[in-house]
This record gives sequence, C-alpha cells and structure tokens, in this order.
Amino acid sequence: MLSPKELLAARNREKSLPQLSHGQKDFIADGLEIQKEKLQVCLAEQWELLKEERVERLGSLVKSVWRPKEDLVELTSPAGKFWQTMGFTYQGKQCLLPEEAVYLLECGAVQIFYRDSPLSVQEAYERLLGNQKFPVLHYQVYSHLKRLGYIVTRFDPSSVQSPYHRQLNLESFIRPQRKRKRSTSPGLENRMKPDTARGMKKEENHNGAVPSDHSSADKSVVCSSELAVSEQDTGGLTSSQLMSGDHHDTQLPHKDSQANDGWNSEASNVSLSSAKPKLQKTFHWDFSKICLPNCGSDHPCIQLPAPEPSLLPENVAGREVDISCWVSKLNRRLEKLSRREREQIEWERKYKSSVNNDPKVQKCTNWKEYKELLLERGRSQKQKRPPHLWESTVTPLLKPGPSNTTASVLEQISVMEQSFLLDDYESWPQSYKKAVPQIIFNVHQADGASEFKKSKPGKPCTRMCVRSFADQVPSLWTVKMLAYQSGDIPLIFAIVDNGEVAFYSFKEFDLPVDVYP
Amino acid sequence: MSSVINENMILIQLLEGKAFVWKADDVQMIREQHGLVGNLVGALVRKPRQNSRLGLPLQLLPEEARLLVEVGAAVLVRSLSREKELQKQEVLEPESAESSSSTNEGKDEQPEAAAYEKYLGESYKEQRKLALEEKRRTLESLADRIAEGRSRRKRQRSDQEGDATESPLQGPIKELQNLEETFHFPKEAMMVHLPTARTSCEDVEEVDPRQVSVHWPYAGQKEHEVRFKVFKSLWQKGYFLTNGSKFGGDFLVYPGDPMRFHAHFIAICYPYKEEIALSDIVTAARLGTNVKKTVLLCSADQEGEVTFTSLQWSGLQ
Amino acid sequence: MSKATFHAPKRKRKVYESYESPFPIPLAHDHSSRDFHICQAEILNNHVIVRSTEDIELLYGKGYFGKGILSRSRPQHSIAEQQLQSKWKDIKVNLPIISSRRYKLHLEWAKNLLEEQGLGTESINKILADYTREVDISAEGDVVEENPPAESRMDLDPENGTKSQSSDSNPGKESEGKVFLEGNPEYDPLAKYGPEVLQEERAEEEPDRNKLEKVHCPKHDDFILHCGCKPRRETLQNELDSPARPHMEYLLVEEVQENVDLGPEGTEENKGARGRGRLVCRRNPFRIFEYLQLSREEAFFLVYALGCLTISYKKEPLTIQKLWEVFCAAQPSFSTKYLAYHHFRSKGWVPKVGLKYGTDLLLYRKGPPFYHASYSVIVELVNDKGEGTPLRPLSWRSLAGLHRTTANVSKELLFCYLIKPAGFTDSDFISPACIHRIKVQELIVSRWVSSRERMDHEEL
Amino acid sequence: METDQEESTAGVSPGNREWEEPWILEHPRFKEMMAMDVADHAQVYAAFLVYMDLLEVRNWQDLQIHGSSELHFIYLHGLEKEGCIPQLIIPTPVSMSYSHERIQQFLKLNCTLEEAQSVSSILLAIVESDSTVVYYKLTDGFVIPDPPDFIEDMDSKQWRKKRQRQLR
Repeated sequence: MLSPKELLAARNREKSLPQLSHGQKDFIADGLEIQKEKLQVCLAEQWELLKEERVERLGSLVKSVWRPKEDLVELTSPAGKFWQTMGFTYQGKQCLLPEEAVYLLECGAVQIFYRDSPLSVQEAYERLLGNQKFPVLHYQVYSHLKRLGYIVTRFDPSSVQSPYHRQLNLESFIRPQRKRKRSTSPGLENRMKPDTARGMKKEENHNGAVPSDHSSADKSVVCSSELAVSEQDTGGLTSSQLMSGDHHDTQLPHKDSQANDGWNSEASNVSLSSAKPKLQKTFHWDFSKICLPNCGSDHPCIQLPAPEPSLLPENVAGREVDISCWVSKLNRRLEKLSRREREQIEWERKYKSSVNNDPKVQKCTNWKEYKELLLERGRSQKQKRPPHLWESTVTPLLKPGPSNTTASVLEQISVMEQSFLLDDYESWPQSYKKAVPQIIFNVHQADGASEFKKSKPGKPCTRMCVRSFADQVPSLWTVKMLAYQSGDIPLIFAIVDNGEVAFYSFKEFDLPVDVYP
Repeated sequence: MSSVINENMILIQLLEGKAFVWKADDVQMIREQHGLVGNLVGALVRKPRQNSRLGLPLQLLPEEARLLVEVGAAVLVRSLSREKELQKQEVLEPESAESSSSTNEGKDEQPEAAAYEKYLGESYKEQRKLALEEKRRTLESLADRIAEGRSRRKRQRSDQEGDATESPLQGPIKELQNLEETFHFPKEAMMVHLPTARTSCEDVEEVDPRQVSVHWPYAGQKEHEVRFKVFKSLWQKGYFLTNGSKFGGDFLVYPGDPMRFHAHFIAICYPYKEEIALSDIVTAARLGTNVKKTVLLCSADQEGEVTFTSLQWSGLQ
Repeated sequence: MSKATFHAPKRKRKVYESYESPFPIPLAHDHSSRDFHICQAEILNNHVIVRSTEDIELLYGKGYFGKGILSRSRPQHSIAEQQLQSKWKDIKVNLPIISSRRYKLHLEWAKNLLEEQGLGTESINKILADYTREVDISAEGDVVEENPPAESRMDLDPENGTKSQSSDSNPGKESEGKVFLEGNPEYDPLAKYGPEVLQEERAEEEPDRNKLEKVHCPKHDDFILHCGCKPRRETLQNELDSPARPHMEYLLVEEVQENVDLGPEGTEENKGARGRGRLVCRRNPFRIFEYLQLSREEAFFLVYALGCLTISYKKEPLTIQKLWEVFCAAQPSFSTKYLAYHHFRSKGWVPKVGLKYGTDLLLYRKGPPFYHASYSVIVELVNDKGEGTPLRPLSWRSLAGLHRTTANVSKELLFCYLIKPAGFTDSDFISPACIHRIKVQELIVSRWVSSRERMDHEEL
Repeated sequence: METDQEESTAGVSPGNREWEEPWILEHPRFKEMMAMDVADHAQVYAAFLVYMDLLEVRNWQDLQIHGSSELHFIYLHGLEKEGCIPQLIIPTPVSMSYSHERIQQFLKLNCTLEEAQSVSSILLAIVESDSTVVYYKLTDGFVIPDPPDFIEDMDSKQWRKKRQRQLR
C-alpha cells in the first residue's frame, strides 16, 4: 500500500499520456547510441505509466460490497454518475453486476469491499470474474467497449420479440429495410429494372421468407413456380440417371475382349440392354452376328470368320482368315505405359462416351447409316442448336431467340433461388436451436449520443456474441440462428485473442442484379 | 505449495487458462531481462477510458508463459482462495443460508477488517498533517504577495475615498496565524489507494505447464507444441515477438523492441508435414506484401528442429 | 434483420475500351451481332482452349470470358518485344521486332521439330537456312519479296538480301509508312512485291524449294510440318483464293555485331552504324498463336447456361452431361465453384478466378477494364442445416488475414453459401440439373470498427 | 435443322485451323516435358504455361527445363534479365497443396543446381484453371523485407491511396 505522502503526491500527478513511440519507428537495429536512447526514453515512460497506482479522493469513490452468493455487488454509498447507464436495484438496494463493478474499479470509481477490506483489481478479477457465469473472456470484450464509451448491457433472450410477435409486426419490420437499401445505391439502382419479371419474383421471395397475410397470395405463386421447377428437374434427373449407367469408351460393340486394355464389354452390354426397354424394338445391331475374336494368350482364336457384310463400309470386303502365322508375332504382353500415358488413358476414358449409348447410333443398322449420321452431325455442329447440346439429357438453359434482351437472358439463366438468413427457421429442429453460441451483450451508442434509460433502454445499436480466437468461425447455420435471435439489430462477433478484441460481422447480402444495358 | 515458490520468481496468475502478470516490476523484468512482450489488457490508471494505451494486467501468450517457466524466471500459479471459500460455504450452508452479509461472515476475517480500518484512520491523520504542512508552505511562499495585494486594494479604496493614509506593511498574514485550527481537511478529501495487484498473501497452487489441466489446457496440444518450438527458436535468435493474429499469422517478429521497431516478419506455424493449401500461401504472401513484411513459414519437427522459409511476392506482376 | 449495404463499385479512372455486351450472344441492344454464333473450344491437357481468333474476340470482348495464355488477361499477345519496339520506333517498318536471342529460340524449336521428323542435321540446317533467309526491306517500309506463281506461293523463298538497303538509309519517307498490326489477316506485307526480282533468282532457288516442299505443309504459312496433311493442289488453291489468307509471319530481328549463326549472308557493316545492332527481316520458323483459355466454370457456363459454346475432345463434341462429369473429375471443387459462378453471372456480374487474392472468385461489374473488382468471394457448399465442408476451412486467424488482404485493396469479402435441400446426396451431383434445387445465401464479412475506436486510434 | 451457313469462313484466322493440332501439343518443349514422365499432366501443362509466360510475355532468358524424378516434378531454371542471378521456378496448378517439408525439398533442388549460390530461393508459379499465373518467392531462412517508405511530405491519406492503387 502507498504511504500517505505518496497518496497526497498523487494529486499532482501528470495527467496527459506520453507519446507512444517518439517519432518514426526504426527499421533495423543499428546498434547506435541514438536508437538505444530513444528506446530507453520510451520504456522509461512506459514503466512510469504502469507503476502508477490508482489513487482517488475518498469522497469521489463509491463504496460497495461483493456478495458472492447473489453474484452481485451492493453499493453502500450513493451511486455516482455511472448510475444512469449501469447498475440495477435489487431488493431495494443499489447493485452492480460483477463486470460493471470490476470495470468501475479499473476506472477508479468504486471501491469493492469483501470481508471489510477492499479488493485489488487482481482479486476482483479472480473473485468476481472467471467463473462460469461471467468469464474473463466476456469481461475483456465488455471493458473494451466500455472504455470506448459504449453502453453495454447483458443480453436477455426474453427481451426479443417472439417469432409470432415479429410476424404480427411484419410490415413495419420489412418495409423500411427495403427502402433504405434502395436509396443507398442510386448508381446501380437506375440500371436495375425492378419491373422485370425477375425483380417481381424477388420481391415475392422476400415476403415469402416470413409469411404474412398480405403476401400469402404471392407466396402461392412462388410455390407453384417452385413446384414447376422441381418437377422439371426431377424429370431431368431420372433420365440422366438412366443414361449415366456406363460411359466406357467402347467404340464398337464387342463381346469377348480382355479386360487388360480397360475395356469393359460386359458393362456396356448391360447398359445397352437395360437402358430403356422400348429402345430394343428399334435396336438393329445383332451381336450374335458380330464376331470380335479374342486373340489373347488365354483364348487363342486362330480362325477368323468372314465378317457380316452389312456391318462393313461399302467399299470394304471381308473374308475368312487364318491368323495362326500372326499369333506368334503378336506381342501379347501388357503394354508398358508410362505414368503419364496411363493417366492419359484414364482421362480419355472419362471424356469418351460409348457411342453405343447414343440412341441415334443404336438406330443405325450398318456402317453407311452410321457414317451418314456422323456427317449430318458434323454439319449441324455450327447450327444454332447443335445436337450434342440440344438432343441430350441436359440442354442449355437459354433458348436462342431472335430478340433476347439482357434482362430476359438473365431471367432465363437464373435458376437458383436466393436464400435469406431468416428463411426456414421454423423447420429447424429444436436441438439445433439450442446448441448455438449465445448473444452476450446489447451495445448502445455512447452516453451523450443516445436516449438510453435503464428503464427503457430502446433499441441497441448492435448485439455482441463473444468468441475465443481458438473457436470455429461460425457456420451459416450459427449465423442464421443468431440473426434470428437478434431480430432487426445487427449482430457482431467479438473475437478475443490473448486479450485483444476484434469485431466481425456476417451480414446478409443480396448482390443487386446488374442489367446492362 | 506456496513455500516452494522462490521469492524472486515472477508469479503468473492463471485465470481460465489465461496467463496474467499483475506487477509492473515483473512486466518490466519480463520485457527488459527476458525480451518478452506480452499484451497489456487492463485500463490504464492515468487515462482509463480509452483503448489505444492500456495498463495492467499483462496477458502473456501461452508460449511466453511457458518460456518464462522453462528459463526458471516464473511460476504459473492459480489462486485457491475462492475454491476454499466454496468448500467452507458448503460446510456452513445449512445453518447460515441467510446470513451472507459480509459483516457477519467468518470470525477469522475480523482482524483483517480491523486492520484496514486502522490503516485508514492513521492514513487520514497523516494525510491531514501533510496537507496542512503543504498549505502552510504555500501560504508562506505567497504571503508577501498576498499582503501587498491587500494593501494595494486598500490604497485604491482610500484613494477613491480621498483618504491618503498608508497602512503599514504587516508581518505574517492572518491566515497563517491560526492555520492549525482553521485548516479544514474533510475525510472525503483524503486520498485512497485502489491497489492493482494483490496486497495480501494468499493461498496459491503451482501449475505445471507440461501437464494438461483445466488451468493449463495447452500442454501437449499439437498446435501449441509447434508454436512453442517456433516461438522459442525465434526468441533465442534475439527477436521480439508479439501476437500475429491481426495479420493472419501466429506471431509478429521484430528485430528489436516493438516499441521502437517495425515488425519484419509475420510468422505462420505449420506442422512440418502438414499440407498447406496454395490459396493460403497466396493470401499470406499477398498480405505480407501489402504491409511490407516477409511472411515466415515456420515448422518444428519432433526433435525441436525448426525450419524457416521466407515467402514474398516475386515482383512479377 | 440488418443487411449489408451495397457499395457501388468504383469505376476505373482510365478506361480504354467501350463496353459491348454482357454475353457473347445476340442481344437486342447489340447491333453488331445478329447471328447466334456457336464458338468452338477443345479440351487440351484437361483445360478448355479456344483457338479461333474470331471466337476469342467474341468470348473475351463480350463478357470477358477466359484469359489469353500468352497475355496477362485480354488475349493480345504480340511477339514483338516492347523494349525493342520503342528503341526502333523511328523506323517505318511495321513488323514486330524481336531480339536475335528470341529468334534463335524459335529457330531451335523448329529444328527440334524437324529432328523429330527424322531429318538429318545437315538437311535441317539447309532447310532452316533457306526458310529464315534475310528478306529485303523496301524503301516504303514494306517487306520486299518476289511474287511467286500462285501455286508455289506458300513455300516461296525470300530474296537473298545481301545488298538490301537498311531502313535508316531511307529517312524522309514517313508519310508512306503504313500502320498495321501484326497478325492482321487482311494485310499481306508481301503482296505488293513486283514479279521481276523473282524471275532473276528463280533458277538458283529451285532445289531448295523442292526440298522445302517436302516438309513444309502448304496449308501452313509457318514452318510447322507435323500436321500430316499431304500437299494437294486443290486445297492450296482454295487457300489462296480466300481473301483473308493469313500472311506469313515476318519479323525484324535485331542482330547485334555478329549475325545469327545461320549463314554468312547477313554480315553487312553499315547496319550496325548506330551501335545498336541492325534489323534484319526474316521469317518466323515457329509461330505460336494466342489461345484463349477458359476456366472450367466459364466454359461450362457458356455451354450450359448460354448454349453458345461447344467443347470437343479429340474432335468429338461433348454433351453437357459429359462435360459436367469430366470437369467434376478434373477439379473436385468444380461443382461447388460452378454453382457460385453461375449465380453471379445470372446476376449480371463478371466473376473471374480469385487466385490473386487467394479466394475462389473475384466479382467485377461489367468487366475488369471498367471497374475494379468489388468482391472477393469464398464459396462454401452446405446442407440444409447450414453445415458444410468449405473449399478451404477457415480459422479466425486465416479469416483475419483474408479480410485484411481484401480490405487493403478496397474489396469486400463475400461468402457465398450454396445450400443443398434436405435429402440431397452426393449422387444428386451427377447431373448439372441439380442446380435447380440449390439455394444461394450471400453474406458480407466485414470488420466492425466503431467510430470511437477510429477516433482514438490512428493505426499504422 | 437449319442450314449450314458458314462452313467456308470458319477457318480464316490463324488460330483456327481446325485441321491442325494446337501448336502447344507440337511444341518441342511441351513434348520434352511430357517425355520426362516425372509429373502428372496437370503439372506438365502448368509448367508449360509458365514456361511460355516467362519466355513470351516476360521475356526471360536461358530458360531450361528440368525434371526431378524423386520429387515427381518439372521445374524451370532461367534468368529474368541478362546479368541477373538465375532463378529456379516451380510451376504448380493451384489445386495442389504442399507441406513445408516439400517446400524445403524444392529449395534443396536449387542448392544442388547452383553450388555457388549462398541463399537458396525458388519462385513458386501458381497456375489457375484459366491460365492466370502468380509468382511468389520462397527463400530458405530469413529475408528482411524492404524498409517501409517514409514519405513525410505526402499526407498519409494520399499515400495510402497511392499504395492501394499500386497493389491492385
């Protein structure tokens, strides 16, 4: 403890803060005296500053007593100016919350007694904070905000309107928000065309997010269009599933090949026969007539029968042949491929589709027809609707039309629905709603700037959720949850890392559609 | 337990796994003797309502705290008083549920209370005496001027009234004569000390930073182990380190005391064999470029061997 | 619910081009294109490449799709070396100027190519020496060359330029100098050349030309002979009849002191008079062309959303379904990134790759020439409970860094969540049709710095 | 199906000669990289794009191609300008990730290549799917950054703006 002499001397202490670093910081230590001197000056000032103890006039100190059982600090002398924004009355007594008391102690405004002796700041930290009720982590955020002059109160979930309440106030809840958004971005706003169908749809969605009497008609519109979409895409899906059975690169149907080259004739046969039953009627390849001999070492086939003439191109003649003399010359070992070549083949397999999966190819009965088909396709590649895009399971979203405007193009390709933070809240399971980090503080504008009254605090400017730096970045679900709890008040995450506090917000955004020209 | 702790050791108080130093002398020693910085997190006594310059306590990074313990300069301690109290309360609970007021709590506290009252009373007496002396000194040094002023005013008044008689210069002014009796020093005017650090001895328990516990959750954690090895290695090279989270890194590395030097590096720690996404490398390097610092990829293997790689923009746009 | 406010993007101070259209398709406002043109791209090394200059211009010019593989962004590669071009800016010849070092490199490539075809070193040297022989430059600043008979024009040999006048010996002809761009197919710098010179030198040129014809594909105007085309008269004829035949690439090579090691014919002293070497006109033996490379997201958007691109693999056009499958296989993040890409395109914005800032996408209004990127986007796919596996898992530490990086360049950090409906499984991703079921949530992540904090903190 | 309108004009421009293979595939250096058979094709293509970028866009000199069979990697080696210290370039697709250990292996590559070089450093060339390349420099040990510019006569706001523009 300080001596009376020191105490009295403290009245005439320097009140202003010394400079932080005395001029531009240095970049490299040059070992010169001047650098050392500057540092010594800075450090000396720093230690002087830190060694200063809190000394206050007894008359300006509010006395209080820590009551651990009630987890509060009771004032035993009349409260000071802080009473306007802090403290509460409990059983007819003026009281402070632990964080308020510790903060005021740090400011030299209260003296906290415990067992008739005053607590040091260290003891106050130890006793008043650091329990489960009010962690030091929260205090670090609290005192950070308080030092800046904000009015900070504990968040009480019951103070926020229930979802039902909010629905009743829906109009006042949403409209002003929208107006503000409009006016903030005139530059783009001019070019956005809210009267386009897309704009209309947006509005409906927005209202649909929180259903109200007014929007129920619109909502049904949305629903039906959603339904249409989902019908459409399940249709697309089933057919694509049917088609996606196999994509191996079998150029021609074959029966008996070895697996060592990666062909999988079995799979392709299966996919051909099982794909769509009705196709079999128009199916003209007769596999029993097509012979692809296995000349591999395991099943040497020496006699190759004459190929079916209808399967050959016109100007090619086939005949029966004995290949026994060739067999010995054939290198039937596995081809040794380099790493890169293997990779290449792997990719080739991915890019190539089996021509046999193509219904049009399946309709071809011979080479001639197949070649004609290829020719026709080649020709049509540069047409507006190339068949590989337009006659397949998935087709382009935009239908080429003569007079598309930018707006109509955007509308046609906008297939994903915008989601909003407050969507679907009701459908979340209760267990999810509970496991979320809690909002800790309401933050009101600093003293002079707001009409804060403890009895009628009004709307806070933000709400705070306190997280440690080691915690996870909140998931979308956490953000949604907290946004819902916080209602129309912006929510901010206070992140504490080794006593340093940083604030981040995750705000709902709806990037405006930019229709140009 | 407390008996084991050396008098000269710095006490690092653990609270919720956070390491605090409460004494300014300790903070100075940590900075000047050990080259460690820490982070001031409390309100500054001289100007408590601002955030640009803060005061005690100093919060240490887990790595800083562990290093101080390893070099034998400090011990980690946690206070047992609250725990003991809770135990006591549990015992007392049945009979004294309603008598929680501090005035009639356990008898053993009474001497302490009386001691404070006594201290306060003595302090008041002494302060009044000192204040009185001060007042006297002030008056004495000003006496001549006061007297002169008074006589001038008197002269002026008499000039206006046409009375030209000069009053002779008086000796000591009348205020000084019976200062002892008239000096008013109300009790409210006395100065009171609100101490920062604990003033009384208390029960503390030492905490071993190598053992996992609720009080020190970092021990054995992979991230902490890598960070610690890196921290120690950089510290041994003579660098000053601070928390690097503002810059997306683990530490900021300074060539000298951060008070007077710009940081050279943003150190980011990775386990040596852990894959780093290229997008993370780009983000880090980009940031380093923006703030003119080199990003330092730091890794430590099992043996404590630390590898550093500098990452910078190439200058190729 | 408090929303992030939209900050109108900042227009760049200097804009050098006019805005044409948001998409490479005919739109009502755009009178320059009436036809729905389908661009061609191909898979090359698992990436999507557009080769036709016309298509490149269309895709980049309208919507800023892709990047030139030989350019920083807009495909506009020129072989000319800027430094040399300005050094020699007073000459009136409008051919690209390159250093002899660079020229040697191209020569070496051509040589390697020929070696691969199995030609002997001697004949290769002979062929190349012929092909790259110095060409005389006329007083008007055009390349002087014989005008060969039509059918052999492709493999014409440039005149041996032993007594050519250097450009600086002909000052005062500025008015004649024509401005044209390298690579402009309309302009053939050799067309003007009179036929007389040809007559004179014809006889001695003959043997070499024959040899050349063996290896030089007549369809090419450069020296790439690997295409497997057989020289056929009729094709050649067609080529020549087409009005916009690409001209052979002639270059000015800056040769310092000694000439290139190709032959003794370029040793004149007078050219080096200025002490900066001399310019020699030669043919480029190995031409490289600018291609447009599309990111997979861009490519898929052009095919699937707009239907104005077809992508082939080894000449075979790929269906949308197939593309989806191979892109997903080539790039695990593709499906997620594509959904986000599509979303922003359908809002009329131009997303580009976010590599520069370590994010997934950068969003531009209208296009990079007009506005600075406004948003740096992180994409995450989540289920209907908002949980997901992000493309890059973020800790507070990395988020702090990312945010700082983004804010330092006056951009905002935009999280784009793609929300799968309940019951959506991985197997639903096998078709791009899944896009209809995905919802998008946008969040702006920003640091909150209170006005008070700003007041008493002057950082940095 | 509509009629075929533009068959004859399609092949006009130099890049679009459909009968021809893309020059990349025929480029001797590309073939060389492929033939090395040390890296997967994604890295090979990244390496080639970087090779062309350095050579044709940035005008680097004496660019050589190397393959490391133990690292399964292709890397480049060249000079930014005449008289510069030769640099080692590691081209990589953006989708890759590397451990610090591997980065150190890359740095060791340079040591073996340039015995005399006191500081071992490499350029990491990261290639995006649209061929965008960014280059970052990795150096073993500590590299002190450039000192901050002290521009006293310019007010800080202006200065900050200028800096931001430069860093875009």
